[in-house]
Amino acid sequence: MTPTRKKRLTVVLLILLGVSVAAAIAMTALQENLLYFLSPSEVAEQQMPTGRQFRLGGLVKEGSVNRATDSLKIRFRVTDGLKEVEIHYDDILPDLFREGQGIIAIGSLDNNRVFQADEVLAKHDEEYMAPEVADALQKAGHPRASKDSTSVAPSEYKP
Amino acid sequence: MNAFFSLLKRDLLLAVRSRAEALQPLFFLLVVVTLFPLGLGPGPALLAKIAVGVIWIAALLASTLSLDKLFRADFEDGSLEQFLTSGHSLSLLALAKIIAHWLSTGLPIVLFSPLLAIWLNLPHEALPVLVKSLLLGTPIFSLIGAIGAALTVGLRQGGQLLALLIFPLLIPVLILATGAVSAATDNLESSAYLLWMAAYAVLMLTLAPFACAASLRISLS
Amino acid sequence: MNPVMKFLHKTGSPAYFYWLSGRIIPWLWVVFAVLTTWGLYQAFFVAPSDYQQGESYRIIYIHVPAAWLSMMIYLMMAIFGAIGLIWRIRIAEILAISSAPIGAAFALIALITGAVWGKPTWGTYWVWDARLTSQLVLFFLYLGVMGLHSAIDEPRKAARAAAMLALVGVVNLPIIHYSVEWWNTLHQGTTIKIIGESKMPSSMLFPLLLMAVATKFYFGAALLSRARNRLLDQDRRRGWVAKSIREQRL
Amino acid sequence: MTNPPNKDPEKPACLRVESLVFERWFIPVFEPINFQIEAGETLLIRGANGSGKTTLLRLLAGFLEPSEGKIFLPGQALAWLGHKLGIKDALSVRENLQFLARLYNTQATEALITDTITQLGLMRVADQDAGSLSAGQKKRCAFGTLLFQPDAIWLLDEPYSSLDKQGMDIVDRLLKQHQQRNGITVLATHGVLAPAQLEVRELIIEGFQDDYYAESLA
Repeated sequence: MTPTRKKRLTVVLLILLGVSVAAAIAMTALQENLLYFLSPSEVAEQQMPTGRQFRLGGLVKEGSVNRATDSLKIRFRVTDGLKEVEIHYDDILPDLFREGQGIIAIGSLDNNRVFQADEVLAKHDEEYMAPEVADALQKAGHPRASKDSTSVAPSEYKP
Repeated sequence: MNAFFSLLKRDLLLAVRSRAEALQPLFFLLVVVTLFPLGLGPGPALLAKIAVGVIWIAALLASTLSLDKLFRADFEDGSLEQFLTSGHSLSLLALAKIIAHWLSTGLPIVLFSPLLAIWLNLPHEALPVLVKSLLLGTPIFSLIGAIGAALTVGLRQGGQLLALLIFPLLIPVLILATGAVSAATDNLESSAYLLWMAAYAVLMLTLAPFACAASLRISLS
Repeated sequence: MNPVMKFLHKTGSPAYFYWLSGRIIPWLWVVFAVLTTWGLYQAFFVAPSDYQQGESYRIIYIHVPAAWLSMMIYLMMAIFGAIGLIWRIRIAEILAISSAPIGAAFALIALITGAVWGKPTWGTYWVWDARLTSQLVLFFLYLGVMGLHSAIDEPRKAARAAAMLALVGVVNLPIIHYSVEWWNTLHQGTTIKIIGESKMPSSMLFPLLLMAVATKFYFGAALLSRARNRLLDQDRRRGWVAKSIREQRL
Repeated sequence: MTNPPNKDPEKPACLRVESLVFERWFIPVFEPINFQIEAGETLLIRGANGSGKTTLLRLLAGFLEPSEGKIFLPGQALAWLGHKLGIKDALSVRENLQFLARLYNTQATEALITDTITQLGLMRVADQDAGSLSAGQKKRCAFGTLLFQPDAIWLLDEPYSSLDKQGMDIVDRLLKQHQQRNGITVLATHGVLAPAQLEVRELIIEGFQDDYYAESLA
């Protein structure tokens, strides 16, 4: 085997080795679940210390929203179907915030276990539908919101 | 292989000989980071929020600053021509230069990052992850940056062009790293981000030397 | 010489390429014109309005094809560049560097239409949405390639350096795209995706495909025309150019 | 010195160039070049400035790719000495030579380095930084490249430039030794400076004449 061919072979082997090592590491990275936020039940499980900043995700509980009349203050509860957390927030809410909507709040727990949020992010869905199709679905009893691609049904939680 | 080590030793010797010049990127990093509290106000809450982004962007700028010199000296004094005709694989020699660059620029940045974290009031539980992310990220700066440096080595104003060429390519590292550190500040698992960075680093470690060698041949033609 | 090499070599000869492309370009323009008029008609008069955004969503019929094309062109540029680098075929180098400005233009179109669309839906011209952001990065990649090409004097060397950068860029493009996607879900939860892989009824989808195909023909025609000019400029002292002028076959 | 056995069999033991053309800005630099050198021969390339002497050497060294034509190189290594010397100003003469020796796989023993330094007449400045040397001294230091690659093909671009009498004698001695070792040398000079009493073959290069490009290369 001439030296040039031997050199070329080592190059190919090196590249194969490097790429497979990179792929292996990427595979292990995929196993790690990428938690964007903690659910109310996880907050309870981990007894999150007060004052530690973290992201809380969940569905705004129907009927739990009450807004102060004189200021932006708002209090609502967020649930993941098992546990609930009271959230206090004093800023402009995202335009799509409403009951039943999934949200992520960034903030920390105060000493009476109420979550003081600094930021609230609402999640959108991304379906496109002609108006008549949307109405048909509505009538057929599939409220569009529930098909929210990032719904937070407990089953989805990986510990 | 002994050519590889002798080139590595030579470059480190040159870096030590011109210490002031070699530490310039580090001073640049310290100065740029101190500009932010002066510019945006010293409010600890604000600083903590932007700490990660500031440290990482400053590290990226500092590395890029020193990349322009990576091959320029060897190009101008003819050493590059000797490398090409030495019969050794140019990518191996390029790798030696890249490692030398990382040791003289990337490593100091990693070692000084805790100081930066303190200056910018980064939550202390995020510090280990910051150092780990820099440990993985700065080699990627050197690897990808070396390709840009090799492509622009013969040009008059290579410096700015080099930045324009490699910044878009460094976006994934910036995103992964800032993701990891902010996850750590938000008390979330950051190992996934670091693993992704490690995978990216290994991929670049494999491909960049060859691309760099090919780019040097183009620049020398 | 195996057939592939023979084909590459044949189209590699400037005179043959010049003649062949000269014949193809008119047809490309014709098909482009037909498809575009049909597509735009479908897009603005036939497709229904969207239940949420009413009429403003129609801009996707320009935004989406432009975005898709700008990514495809980068890939083509990298492939041409690779052929040019490996087999040193000048025509491939010319095709690679000629496609850069077209790709940059379409990336810019995608950005502008994205911004124009953002106004009615979000009330601001720029939203750091995942697709818009990776579109912006793609635009910077194009600027890098064109910047490097113009910074080097000697044409052949400039083309090869630009081709190498395009190759490095194309390897990183998917990584950039996914990291930007990720970055977006990290900081904003999932926002409305402008380009809907989401479920679009066929009445809305058909014009989109029409326009997508139409823009490909535009790319073909524009690329060949630019390549011809560059080739003519490079070979202006060569015999075949004189022959073509004498026989008015330019 | 015949080729070492494990070299690629199809490469002949001589350096041959067939109808070599190199285009810069799509215009050939010189008229097509043909020549063949056997082991032990020295080729002297003469030509006015800008006739393409350096371009031809860079083509042989592999820095440039021929636009047309072919270069057949025997298997062994190439030693290159261009206008830019490959010497680091921040390193001393000794350190430069140590690095060059290791780069070309020779054992950089103390004895070899000191012997090379004496051969090149640089004993007095051996431990001085190369930056502080004169152009001639720096050029001599660069000859280490050749001394450390005795059985390579020597490609020298204006080896005599900026050398004093003693320096030129060193070059002549090196070229003679290389020839006696059956090594191949290709060197370019412009006119006046040429190797003394060395039997040399000459190649005159003219820059590309025909400003209107011939039909043949259509």
